[in-house]
Amino acid sequence: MMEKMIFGRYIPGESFVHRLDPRSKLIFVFAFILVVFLANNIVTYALLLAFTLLVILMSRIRLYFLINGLKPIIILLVFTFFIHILFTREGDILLDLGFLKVYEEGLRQGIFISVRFLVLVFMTSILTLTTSPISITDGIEVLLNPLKKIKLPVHELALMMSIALRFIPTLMDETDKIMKAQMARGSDLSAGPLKERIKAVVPLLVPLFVSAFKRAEDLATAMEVRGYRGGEGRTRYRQLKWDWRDTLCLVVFVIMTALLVFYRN
Amino acid sequence: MDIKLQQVSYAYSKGTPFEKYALFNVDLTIPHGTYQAIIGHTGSGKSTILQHFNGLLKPSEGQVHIGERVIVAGKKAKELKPVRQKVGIVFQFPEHQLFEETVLKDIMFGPMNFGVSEQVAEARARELIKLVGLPEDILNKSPFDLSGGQMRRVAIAGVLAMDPEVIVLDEPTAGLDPRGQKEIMDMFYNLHKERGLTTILVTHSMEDAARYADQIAIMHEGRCVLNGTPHEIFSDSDTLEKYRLELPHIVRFQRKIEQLMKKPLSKICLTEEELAAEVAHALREGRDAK
Amino acid sequence: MTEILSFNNVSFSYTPDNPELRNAVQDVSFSINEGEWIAIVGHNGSGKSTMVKLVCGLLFPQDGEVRVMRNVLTEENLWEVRSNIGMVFQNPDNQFVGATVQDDVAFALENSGVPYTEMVDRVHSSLAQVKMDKFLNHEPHHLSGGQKQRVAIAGALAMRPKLLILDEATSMLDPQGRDEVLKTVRALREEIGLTVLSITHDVEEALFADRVLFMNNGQKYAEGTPSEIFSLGDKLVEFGLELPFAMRMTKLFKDNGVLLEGQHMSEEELVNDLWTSNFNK
Amino acid sequence: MQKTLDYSSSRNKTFDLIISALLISLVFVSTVFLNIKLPIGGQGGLVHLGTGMLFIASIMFGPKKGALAGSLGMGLFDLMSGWTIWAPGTIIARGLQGYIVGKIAWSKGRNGNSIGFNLFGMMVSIPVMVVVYYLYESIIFGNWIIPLGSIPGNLVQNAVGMVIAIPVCLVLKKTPLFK
Ligand SMILES: Nc1ncnc2c1ncn2[C@@H]1O[C@H](COP(=O)(O)OP(=O)(O)OP(=O)(O)O)[C@@H](O)[C@H]1O
Ligand SMILES: Nc1ncnc2c1ncn2[C@@H]1O[C@H](COP(=O)(O)OP(=O)(O)OP(=O)(O)O)[C@@H](O)[C@H]1O
Ligand SMILES: [Mg+2]
Ligand SMILES: [Mg+2]
Repeated sequence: MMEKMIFGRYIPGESFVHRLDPRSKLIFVFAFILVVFLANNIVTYALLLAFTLLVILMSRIRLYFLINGLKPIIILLVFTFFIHILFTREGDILLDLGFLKVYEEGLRQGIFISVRFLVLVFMTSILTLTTSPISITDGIEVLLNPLKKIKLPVHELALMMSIALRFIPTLMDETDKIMKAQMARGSDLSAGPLKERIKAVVPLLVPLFVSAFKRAEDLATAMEVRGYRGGEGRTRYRQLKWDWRDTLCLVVFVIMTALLVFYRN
Repeated sequence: MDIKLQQVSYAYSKGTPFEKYALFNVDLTIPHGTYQAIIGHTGSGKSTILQHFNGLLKPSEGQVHIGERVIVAGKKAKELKPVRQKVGIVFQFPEHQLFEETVLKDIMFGPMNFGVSEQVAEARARELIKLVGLPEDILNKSPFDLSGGQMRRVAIAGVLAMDPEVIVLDEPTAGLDPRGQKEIMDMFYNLHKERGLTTILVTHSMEDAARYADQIAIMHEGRCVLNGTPHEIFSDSDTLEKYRLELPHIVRFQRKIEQLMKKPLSKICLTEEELAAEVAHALREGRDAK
Repeated sequence: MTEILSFNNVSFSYTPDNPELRNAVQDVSFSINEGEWIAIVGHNGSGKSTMVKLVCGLLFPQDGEVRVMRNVLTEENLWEVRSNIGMVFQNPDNQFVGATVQDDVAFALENSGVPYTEMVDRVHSSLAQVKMDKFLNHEPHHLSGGQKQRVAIAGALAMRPKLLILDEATSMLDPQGRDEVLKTVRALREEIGLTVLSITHDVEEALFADRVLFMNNGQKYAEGTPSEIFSLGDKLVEFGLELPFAMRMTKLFKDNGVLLEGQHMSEEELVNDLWTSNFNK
Repeated sequence: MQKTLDYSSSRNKTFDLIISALLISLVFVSTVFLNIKLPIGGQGGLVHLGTGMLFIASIMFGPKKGALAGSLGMGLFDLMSGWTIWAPGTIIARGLQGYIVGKIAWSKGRNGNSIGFNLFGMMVSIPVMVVVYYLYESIIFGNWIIPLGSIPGNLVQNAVGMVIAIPVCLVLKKTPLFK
């Protein structure tokens, strides 16, 4: 369970996409999400789709992982498609079943929106599949650095995130242990009548919370004696490197945006 | 109540890309009333095996007999409560399971889950708190107000209160000072003797295994490679070494003395008292022979 | 000899407004010189960890003073003092800050603003000192307890501390992990003459120290070389500890009428004595 | 255990940071790992306990930490489990939710000690969360109807969260650690 969650997303690798700086990936994906909404005709949607496929290829992520990640969303996708077909009543009628009429515009909308949705999901997934959470945190920290001027505690937020990530496996283990210990004492979250299962939550969450609190105390002590006193005057051990790949990546992005603007209606 | 593992294998995250076998074809029988120790290097599968003893984990292959109950791989096991009542487990650092407002309520939690009435549960709590060596007035305190050693004892009382026939201990004394360790180990030993509890001890301490156990099983890389009496297990240091284990301190010391005397003592001594008497005896014989 | 740390009549209570409860630390005095290895032993709750917190200024004494490198510890020189002390605590999981081994070792260096290139050097060399240099990018949950503790030691070493404090750093480890950590500390003592203050229940561990402080209920009950302390015999047992193996055996042998000359702390001595007293005649 | 005793202000800041970090982990872990199976509801009736943990975090530690725990804990879940595109919506919706619960539960020095206000806070936060998600989803689906589908699930999750948070907070508030 635990292994599945933590590593199910990030898949280490050496591809072009993997080696990009997290900053360029973040900027890219974020801008991409906005630009997607520019598309409004066949050419532009095709452009988006082609581009996404290119990125997938370059990331060398096995399709299996992408499709697997898609599972929970596939129903939504199908649903979206049909809703558009059912509710859009413009253009020629393509199919008439009496109780149900499929209009040309409906089909178009259905396809477009589905493609948009798919492209968004794929592109954001590629980000998390090729970038470890800790690199994402690093990237966000550096990108947000200018906001320190308006007193946003960027450094603290990043450190917080990295500690949170570091403690997830520990707390998962802990949860598992407490759950087992309470099961051995006859209180079970996964079996029995609903009332019993809900009652089993208190013996699980209370020790979990208490233990997290104690860990926090220990960790605060450890950090303090190791000289931690806020972000001021700190140097960084984790360095980010921006190289030609990243610049290239953004140039390509600008070109793509230009094409989108040019070809949209 | 006998516990019997037949050809038990267990895989974590079975059926996922992260599947990992932690037990392979383990056969182990623990007859009623035995004090069984399980030793092995870190990661050898000790904690995994002990969770099979009350159905917390179900075997991926093979079957587990717990008294009358049989848990078979692949079949749904329903209503494990009676099994869990009969087999109490004291996990490592059991103080992490405390959650109630008062010590009393926390000790009563287990038995009441198994349908014991409030009066009976309370009576048990009052009896057990003394047994684990704590004053009765602690019952009304919050468990979070106690010291680490006291919390450990309360948690142990919470498991004993279920009145199990089998008690399974996973490193029950880690982190305690030497006196605390000895008191707790002696308490379990007395329970074992007086109430005839089947006791299963998972430990890294060869000393405890040698001192208390009737039977010792060695786990190595997910297999149960050896099961025998302490004398059998500790007479063969080569085999132990193969499984990355050490002889108990006392046996290593006996070996040194034997080298010195240039002849073996008549038996392997598992306690310090035994060794002292044996050495004295051998020396006296040696002197008489001269 | 240069004094590194001293306590002068230090008392501390977690509940100053409730004088009925005993102080966690009561009127303790001692001093440690450069290059020494001091062990503090005592039962659970005898005040050992509280003393450690007093050393690094996490707590301040209500009475008496703590001096680190001859300066009285105050709010002002706190950070200076901390940069000279390395600490390893009991729970390996609760002191690992970084996402990977190397990030964790670098943490204290980042805090004190060490420049990047120097950081890289120091991270690598201190990991090499504890023989963890092959694990640079490992994540904490893929390490054993002993390995985590060695990383913690490396994290302390990277700061080039004058004093390394181990607060029961081995008590949550399995025997192999404990061995790893103790071997590491012993090797470091030989290589760089580090001053070590180790806190433990484990009497066999205390045997390696130059001097032992024996705590009971917040007070220093005795102080001396290991042989002086362990000759207290039953007092140790009474206050929650035990005697080292060789001493227990010596006593048992004597009770059984085996001829022996003296008291022995190490097995070698005991075996030698057994030899000279019984076979060599 | 009074954690403030003699500790410097830097220590308290560090402690706050770490507590927030651990609350983020806790919310994440409860979302991924802890489920209760209900006889009704979407996704096979599995309801995760993340919302409950979010409520607990807000009630025990106030609006700021509640908001952080909610937005980052659950945002991280989206990021790591294939719902990446939902993450921005989650960060806003859950952040607001945690903030509202904490703000109300901690209003006028109540510090989460009034069950009435805790309950009120949770109630108020629910429509906010539902609406934010609705708006966000209508943008990504480009449609006003599909996102209606997730409302019942959200309501069930919140209801379960409340049912859990109330007793857990009651017990936690009584432990000496959180006095
Ligand atoms: N929840 C889990 N998921 C995946 N693998 C696990 C899990 N728990 C244990 N393992 C693996 O199973 C093997 C056996 O682990 P187990 O905890 O039973 O060992 P152990 O003998 O109890 O070790 P220790 O002496 O350290 O307690 C190990 O390789 C471990 O990494
Ligand atoms: N935060 C605290 N608040 C109140 N009392 C405390 C606190 N920490 C420790 N104490 C008490 O102070 C005394 C000394 O505790 P300390 O932790 O220093 O002991 P120790 O010798 O380190 O014990 P152990 O071997 O269990 O680690 C104990 O009686 C303990 O209950
Ligand atoms: Mg184990
Ligand atoms: Mg301590």
